[in-house]
Amino acid sequence: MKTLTIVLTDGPYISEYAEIACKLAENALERYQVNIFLYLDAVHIPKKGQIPSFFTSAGELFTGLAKKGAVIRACARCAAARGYIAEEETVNGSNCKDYFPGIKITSLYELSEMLSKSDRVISLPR
Amino acid sequence: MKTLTIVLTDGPYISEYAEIACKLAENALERYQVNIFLYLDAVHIPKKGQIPSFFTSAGELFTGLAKKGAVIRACARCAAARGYIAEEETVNGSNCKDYFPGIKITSLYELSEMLSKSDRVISLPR
Amino acid sequence: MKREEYDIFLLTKPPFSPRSELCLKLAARSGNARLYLAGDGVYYLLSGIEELPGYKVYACQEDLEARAIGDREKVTVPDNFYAVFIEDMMEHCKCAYTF
Amino acid sequence: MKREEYDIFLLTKPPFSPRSELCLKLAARSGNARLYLAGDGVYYLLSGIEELPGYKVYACQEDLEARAIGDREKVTVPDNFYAVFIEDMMEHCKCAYTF
Amino acid sequence: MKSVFYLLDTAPYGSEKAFGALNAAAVSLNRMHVTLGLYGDGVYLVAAGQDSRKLGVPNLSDILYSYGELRVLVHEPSLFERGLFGETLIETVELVDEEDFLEAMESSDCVLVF
Amino acid sequence: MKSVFYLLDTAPYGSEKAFGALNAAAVSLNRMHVTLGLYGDGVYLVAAGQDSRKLGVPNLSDILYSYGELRVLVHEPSLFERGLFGETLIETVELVDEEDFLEAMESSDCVLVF
Repeated sequence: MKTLTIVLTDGPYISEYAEIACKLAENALERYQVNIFLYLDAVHIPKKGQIPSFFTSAGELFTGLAKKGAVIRACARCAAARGYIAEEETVNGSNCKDYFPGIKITSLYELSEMLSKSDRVISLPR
Repeated sequence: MKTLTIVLTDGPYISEYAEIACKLAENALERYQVNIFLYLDAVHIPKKGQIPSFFTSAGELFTGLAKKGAVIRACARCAAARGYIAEEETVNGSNCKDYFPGIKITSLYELSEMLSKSDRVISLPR
Repeated sequence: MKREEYDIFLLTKPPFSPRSELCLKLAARSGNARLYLAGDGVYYLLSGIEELPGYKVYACQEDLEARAIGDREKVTVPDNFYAVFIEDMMEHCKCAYTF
Repeated sequence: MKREEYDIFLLTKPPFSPRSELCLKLAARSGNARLYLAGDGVYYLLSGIEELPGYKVYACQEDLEARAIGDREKVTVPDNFYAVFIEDMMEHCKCAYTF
Repeated sequence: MKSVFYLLDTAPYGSEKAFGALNAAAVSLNRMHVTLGLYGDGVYLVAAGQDSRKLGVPNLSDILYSYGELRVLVHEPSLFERGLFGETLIETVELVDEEDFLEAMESSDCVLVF
Repeated sequence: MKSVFYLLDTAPYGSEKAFGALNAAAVSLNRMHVTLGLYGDGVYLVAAGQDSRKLGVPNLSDILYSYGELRVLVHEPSLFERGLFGETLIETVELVDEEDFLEAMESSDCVLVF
């Protein structure tokens, strides 16, 4: 199976890249392996408790993608700086109690692993 | 006493505006009333638990400003969208359990009140 | 698997940004390019971008509607923009770039 | 309190951005402007910006050092950039703009 | 401050800034004299007939219409450059040349950039 | 993917993007052929003698030096435009014209934009 990796650097709502990534991933998941690496501000995307009055919850969208098989990882350095701390234990596919299920904090080395194993890569920076 | 209002729209680390705002506010607080309104992504600034390996914690900086008298408020709509929920009770000067002390979530109307009572206004968008 | 000899470009930035200009430079060099416009990239349609030999342009319907950009000639608006793009990227194109 | 007749501009964007160009347009119209360069705004010193009659330029020392921009003539680098800026903005200038 | 000029130079929908600027301008209306200045990519906001239902985000032209008392200035050169001149535009806005645009900024007590 | 091209077109220090691109490029070095391409405002990264201690942020030129094996291409026209040509530059970088810059992007298996 071919693999697509999507790299995001923006947080939710401020730009539409979380939503565009989601549409790309939804379509790709029907036939391909999809990886999403959350870098820089994108580590805010999986935060629990989002109640956007006028938008779709980015956290809900991404946990939905994880449920459908997308591998979603957040950069540990970026996450820790922004207050999302990786714990030893993984519960519901996540090692961060502030994150939605299925989304894990990992080292940046995981990005290079994802890239090296991918057939296509998409980056969506602001 | 004259009043300075600073409006921020970026989250911490991704841009240097949180730090620049802090330097401006530090200097202004010696003689003036300082208001800071956190709008859009800037509502991430007061999040507890930030552990930046290579930068100064923006949350610590801003709670320090609040301690010195700065009035710091975050937009309720932007905050809720990003998972920061205002509670009824105010503890340690904050009505959000995820926020550092001294920083409150309020309605956007507070921005217009701040502006109308200010002698000078600075906006620092990316 | 045989790949057709074209490159695809997903552009989500409006005109006048250095990044979109870089994207268009690469597309012009490709000789056989498919430009996929989504998000603010669809504003390029107001600047008169159009399909030419060796240069196909696709635009995303929901982004056109949100931004009030009416139907344009010489541009393809697929029913499911993202499905078409993914298929094209994963199966058919030579190189893929996103800006 | 008497205010001197000059305007101040805090610019934190690098050259070539539409926003910094708008800032410089306003400064040029002012006739008596003080341009405070901080953050990426200090990159303007590489573009040869300098003080002229009715146009003073201040730059932030720590931003110059980080970005490896050496001493420039015809530009003022105060010991405490932000203190000078705040005093100027709150007490002396006519209008204040930040870009 | 008795008057505020909100400067928007970012395209709508691609970022939250247009929505943010509109909301901020709207809440200031009862207290201050408010101008929303559209410059650069901000001018895309005035295209008439926006329909954002399929994107699932607020319709920004509806917001503009619902605050008819908001003064909206559009920087004409930016509009020209972007090929918007032949398009149908929202009627409640004022097209102004660069001189008038800059003058409106200068005559406001403060400028907030988005 | 055997090769990756990191494109940085944002100025250092003003945003975290330069730091992010450098770190991402560095961790890819052992697995892939990595090129960091500096374009537009990204070229400011190559000024020699950066000292970020007073800003309290990482020194980005030190990071560049400590990954000597990283191939860094600098888009010469961007450098010229920004008045950096007379300045002392970090020696480990390669100045290339637009043709070579675009060709390096085309010959990489993927391009990641920052």
